[in-house]
Amino acid sequence: MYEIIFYFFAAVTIGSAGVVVFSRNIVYSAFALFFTFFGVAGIYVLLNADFLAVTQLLIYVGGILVLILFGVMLTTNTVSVDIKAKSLNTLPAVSVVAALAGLLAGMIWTTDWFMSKNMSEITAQTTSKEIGSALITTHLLPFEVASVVLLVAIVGAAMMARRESVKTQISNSK
Amino acid sequence: MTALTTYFNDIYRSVSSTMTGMRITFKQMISPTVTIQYPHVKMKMPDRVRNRLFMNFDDCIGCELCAKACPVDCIDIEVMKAPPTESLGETSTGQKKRIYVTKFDIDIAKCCYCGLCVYPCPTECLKMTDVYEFSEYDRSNLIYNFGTMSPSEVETAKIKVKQYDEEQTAKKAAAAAQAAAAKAAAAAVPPTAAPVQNAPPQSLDSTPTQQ
Amino acid sequence: MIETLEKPKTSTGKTLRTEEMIVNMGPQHPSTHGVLRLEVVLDGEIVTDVIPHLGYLHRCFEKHCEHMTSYQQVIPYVDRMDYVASMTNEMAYVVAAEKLLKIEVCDRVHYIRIIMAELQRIASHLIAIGTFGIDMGAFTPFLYYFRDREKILELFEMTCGARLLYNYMWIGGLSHDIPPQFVEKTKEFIVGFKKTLQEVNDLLNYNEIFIKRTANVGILPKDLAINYACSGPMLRGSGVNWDLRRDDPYTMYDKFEWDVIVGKGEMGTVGDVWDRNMVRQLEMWESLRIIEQAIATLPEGDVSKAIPKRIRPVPGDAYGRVEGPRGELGVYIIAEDSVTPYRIKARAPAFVNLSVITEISKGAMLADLVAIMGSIDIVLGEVDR
Amino acid sequence: MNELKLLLENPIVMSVLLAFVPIVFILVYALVTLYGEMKVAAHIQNRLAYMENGWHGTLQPFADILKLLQKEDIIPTAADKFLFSLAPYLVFVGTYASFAVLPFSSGFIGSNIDLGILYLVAASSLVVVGLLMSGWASNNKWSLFGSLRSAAQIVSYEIPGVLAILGVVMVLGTMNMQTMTQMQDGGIQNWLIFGGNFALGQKLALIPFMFILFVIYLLSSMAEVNRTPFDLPEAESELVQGYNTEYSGMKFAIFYLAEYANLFLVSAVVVILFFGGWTSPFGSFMGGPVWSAFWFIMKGMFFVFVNIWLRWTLPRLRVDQLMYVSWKVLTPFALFCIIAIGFIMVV
Repeated sequence: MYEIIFYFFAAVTIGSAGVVVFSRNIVYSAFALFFTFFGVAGIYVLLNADFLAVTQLLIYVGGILVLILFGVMLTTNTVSVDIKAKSLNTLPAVSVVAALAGLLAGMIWTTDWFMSKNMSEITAQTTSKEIGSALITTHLLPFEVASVVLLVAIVGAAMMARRESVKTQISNSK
Repeated sequence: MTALTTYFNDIYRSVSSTMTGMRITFKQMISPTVTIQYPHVKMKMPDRVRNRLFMNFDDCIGCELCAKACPVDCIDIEVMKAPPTESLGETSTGQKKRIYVTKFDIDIAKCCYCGLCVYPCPTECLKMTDVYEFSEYDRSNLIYNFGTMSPSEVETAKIKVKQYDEEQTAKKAAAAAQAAAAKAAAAAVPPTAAPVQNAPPQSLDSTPTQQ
Repeated sequence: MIETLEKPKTSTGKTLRTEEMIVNMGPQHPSTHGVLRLEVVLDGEIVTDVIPHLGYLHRCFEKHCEHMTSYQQVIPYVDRMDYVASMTNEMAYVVAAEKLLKIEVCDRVHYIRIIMAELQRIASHLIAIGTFGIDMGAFTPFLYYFRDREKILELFEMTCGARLLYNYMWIGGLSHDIPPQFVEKTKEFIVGFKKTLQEVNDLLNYNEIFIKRTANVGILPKDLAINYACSGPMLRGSGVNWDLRRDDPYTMYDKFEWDVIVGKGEMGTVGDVWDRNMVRQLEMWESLRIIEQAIATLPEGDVSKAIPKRIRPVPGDAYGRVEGPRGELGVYIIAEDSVTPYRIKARAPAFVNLSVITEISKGAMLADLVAIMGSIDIVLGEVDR
Repeated sequence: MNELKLLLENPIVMSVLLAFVPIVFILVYALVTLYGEMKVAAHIQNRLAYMENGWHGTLQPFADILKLLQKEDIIPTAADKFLFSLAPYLVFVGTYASFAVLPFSSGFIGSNIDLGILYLVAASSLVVVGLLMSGWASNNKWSLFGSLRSAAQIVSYEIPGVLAILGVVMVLGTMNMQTMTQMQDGGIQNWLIFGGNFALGQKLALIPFMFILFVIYLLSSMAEVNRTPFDLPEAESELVQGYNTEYSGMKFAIFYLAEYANLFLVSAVVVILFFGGWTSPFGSFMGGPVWSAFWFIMKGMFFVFVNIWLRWTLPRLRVDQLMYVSWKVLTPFALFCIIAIGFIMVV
C-alpha cells in the first residue's frame, strides 16, 4: 500500500516537473510547479518528515510559488493565453544540468541510506520536537545566522522599496 | 508624536464605529420586518391610483379627445359620423351619441400611465383602475379592443353611412344644380359645375383589426 | 494622499517599460449606475485616464418634445428624464412654461409644489447615498433608506396616483389637490424618518472604514468645480455657497427658513467624496425643515384654477431653472405660433457634473474611481436623455 | 456480514470512510449557512428573504443547489479550458484538506497529528494557487484583478494570523489541535480567552493579550476567507464578481462551497484557539463525545454568524488600506503580544 502511494507521489512529482521544464507556456510551467511541490511534500510525509512536509507546503506553495505566479502574471501579456517560453542556450544548459546530475548521483551513491526492512515497522512519530531542540542547541549558530541574514534581507528590501517614494516626496516638496 | 496619536486614534475610532454599526444592525435584526408578502398580501391602493386603463364603451361619443391627448399614441380610434336619422342611444350622462365608433383599441403595452387621456373625456368614460396584474406572454394580447361593434354591425353601419352620404351628395348636387341653373338663368352665363367637396370619411375602407 | 511613485529605474537610468491596461468599466458594470461606459486606463491599480462614453440610454427626449400635440404632453416625457427625481423635472419644465405663458398660480400651488419637490429631493438623496453605500460595499444602509423612500412614494401615490412618474405638476397648477390625510401622513413620515437618518448617519457616514475610503479622495477644488459648471451637492461639497433655491428663488422658497449646506472638509479636504456625500445627508435635514414649515402654513386655494384649456403661447422663449437634487436643472423653451414647442432644451445637472470625472479621478485607485462615480450621483436617464 | 466487518476493520477502508465525514458535514453545514446567511442578512435589512419553499423557505437552499447543478456549464471561448476547470476543485481541495485536523469532538478527529495547526495553515495556503489559476484562466481582466488581489491579501494576512496562532501555541506548548482543546477543558473559565487553565496571576496577565490575539486572528481569518470588510477579491461594485465572474453552474457551486467551508474552518480555528474547542462551558456537565461535537459546531456557527453580521454592517476597505491594516496594525500588535506572552510564560 505504501509503495503504491509512494509511486503515485513520485509520478506526480516527476510528471509535473517534466511539464515545468518542457511546457511552452510559462504559466503552465508555474502551475505545474505547484504539483511538483505537492508531490515532494507527499514524499516527505511518507518519509515521516511531517514538519518538513508542512513547511514545504507553507513556504514553497504559499510563498515562493505565489511569488512566481505574481511575477509571471504581472510581467507577461495577460490578455492573450499564448505565452511562450523559448529554449535558449541549449548547449550550456545541458552541460550544467549534466554536471549537476553527476553531482547528485555521486551523492546518492556515496550516502549510507537507512533502509528499513519492513515499512510498517516505522511508527508515526513527530519530528517537530527534535527539530526544535536541535535548532536551539546543536544548530543554534546556523539558525541565528540564517535569521540575521533574513533580517538584513528584509531591511534591505524595505530600504530599496522605500527609496523611490522618499525621492518622490523630496522632488514633490521642491 | 502626532503620528502616534493619530495611529491609536484611528484604531480606537475603527473599533468604536464598528461597534456602533453592529449595535444598529443587531437592533434592526430583532425589530419587525417591513416586507409585504406580495402575491399573498396585497397593499391597499389609494383612490387616485393610476394603473390599467378602463374604458366604458357605452358612454363613448367618439370625440377622439383622448387619442389627441395621449402623448404616446396608444389609443387607436376609428369613427364615422352617423346619419342624423339614425339613433345611437344616449350616454349615462344623457348626452346623445352621433358618431359610430367602429374601433376603439388601447395598446396597453405602449401606455405610459400618465392619465392625460382621462381628463379631456367629456363623458368620463375613460378611467384608470387599480388593476396592475395584467402581464401576458404575447404582446398582441396587450392590445385591448373596447369597441363593441361586431364586424357585421360595422358593415351595416358603413352601408348606412354610405347611403346617407350618397343621398346627401345627390341632394347637394341637385341643390347645386338648381342653384347653378337659377344662377345661369339669372345671369345667362354657361353654368359651371360646383366642385363636390364631399370626400368619404377617412376610415371608410379600413377593416377592424383582429382580436 | 495618493503619491504617484516614480517608475523603477534600471542600472542604466532608463525607466522600465511598463504597460498600462485599458479596461472597460461598463456599460454592464454594477457600479456605473446604469449604462455608462468608462474607458479606464490603469497603471496597476492607479487610474491614469478615464474616458466616459455616453449615449447608451439616449431616447431623443428633446426631439420628442418637438413632435407633441400640446405643451401638456411634454410632462410625462420630462418625468422620464431623471427618473429618480421626476417631481423636480416637472417643476423645472412647469416653471419655464409658466414664465413663457406668464401664468400666475396661487400660493397653495406653490406650497404644494415645494413640499413635493423637497420630498422628491429626499427620495433622490436616499437613493444617492444608498447606492453610494453599495459602491463602498455596505449594502444594509441602502435598504434602510429604501424602506423610508417607500413611504415618500406612498405619499406621492396617494396624491397623484403614481409612484415614480407622476405627471403631477401641470402648467398653471396641479393635477390634483393633496388628499385630506396627506398632511397627517407626512408629519408621521417626518418623525420616523429623522430616526432613520440618524441611524444611517452612525452606521455609514461616520463609520471609520467609510471615512477612510471617502475622505481625501476625488478632491474637486472650488475653482475647478466652478469652471466645469458643476452644480448642486457637487458644487456645494467643494465649498461654494450656491443654491438656486436661495440665490434665484423660484416659486416661494424665499418664504422659508433654512440653511444652504456647504462642504467643510470635516474629515479631510474640502471637496472630497465624503463632503459631497455629507452635503446630501445634511440637505435632507434642511428639506425636512422646509416641509415642516410649508405644511404648517399651507394656504387655501384652488389648485386647478389657472390651468389653461388650450396652450398656444405668443412666440418667444423662456428659461426656467430649479435646484434639483443633482444641481441646476434648467429647461429652455422656444415657442412659435403653434400648440407645439419649437424647441425644448434641458440642462441636465448630472451630465454636466459627470464631465468632471476625468479631471478628478486621475491618480486615484480603481476603488476610488467607484467612490468618485458614486459621489457624483449620476442618473443615466438624465445624462443621456 | 462478516465480510463487511472485515472490510470495516481494514485501516485503508476505514480512513477512506473517515475522509468522507467532513464532506458530509460540509454539505449539510453549507445548506444551513446558505439559508442562515440569507435570513440574517434579510432580517438585518428589515426584510424576510426566502418564504415560499417550505416553512419560511427552508427548502430554498436545496432548490438553489439543484438550480446550480442543472445550469449549463459555460466555459468562455477565450478561457484556458484545462486550468479553468481545474481551479475550483483546487480551491476546494485546499479547504477540505484542512478539515482533516479539526477536532470535531473529543471522540473524533480526522488525523491527530502533532503539527495540526501548522498543517492547517499550510493547507489553506493551497487555496491561493487555485484562486490565481481561476483568475488567470478566465481570461478576464476583472477576474485577474480579483485573483491577484485575493492572493496578495491571503499571503499578507497569513502573517498576523500565524503570529496570533503562535501566541496561543506559546501559551499551550503544543500544535496538536486535540491536545490544545483538552488543555482548555474543565469549564468556561479555562478557555484561553479567559486566561486558560493557569494560576490566577498568570491568568489575569494573559487575558488582555489573549483578547488582542483573538481580535487579530478574527480579522485576519475574515481576510483569508474574503469576507466583508475584506471582500476586495470579489468586490461586486469594483470587480464585478472578481475571480469567479466567469464561472457558472457546478464550478461556481464548488467555489461557493469552498468559501462556506473555509468560513467554518476559520471560525472553528477561532473556537479551538480561544474558546475551548469542543469543551463544554460547564465543565464535565454536558460533556462526552456527542455533546462535545454539539458544542464545537455551535461555537463554530456562532463565529460564522459574527462573520455574517459584520458582513452586512461594514463597508469595504481599499487595497492599500487592507495592506495597511495587515502590516501596520495587526502585525505589530501580534508581535507585541507574542513578546508579552513570552514574558508571562517564562516569569
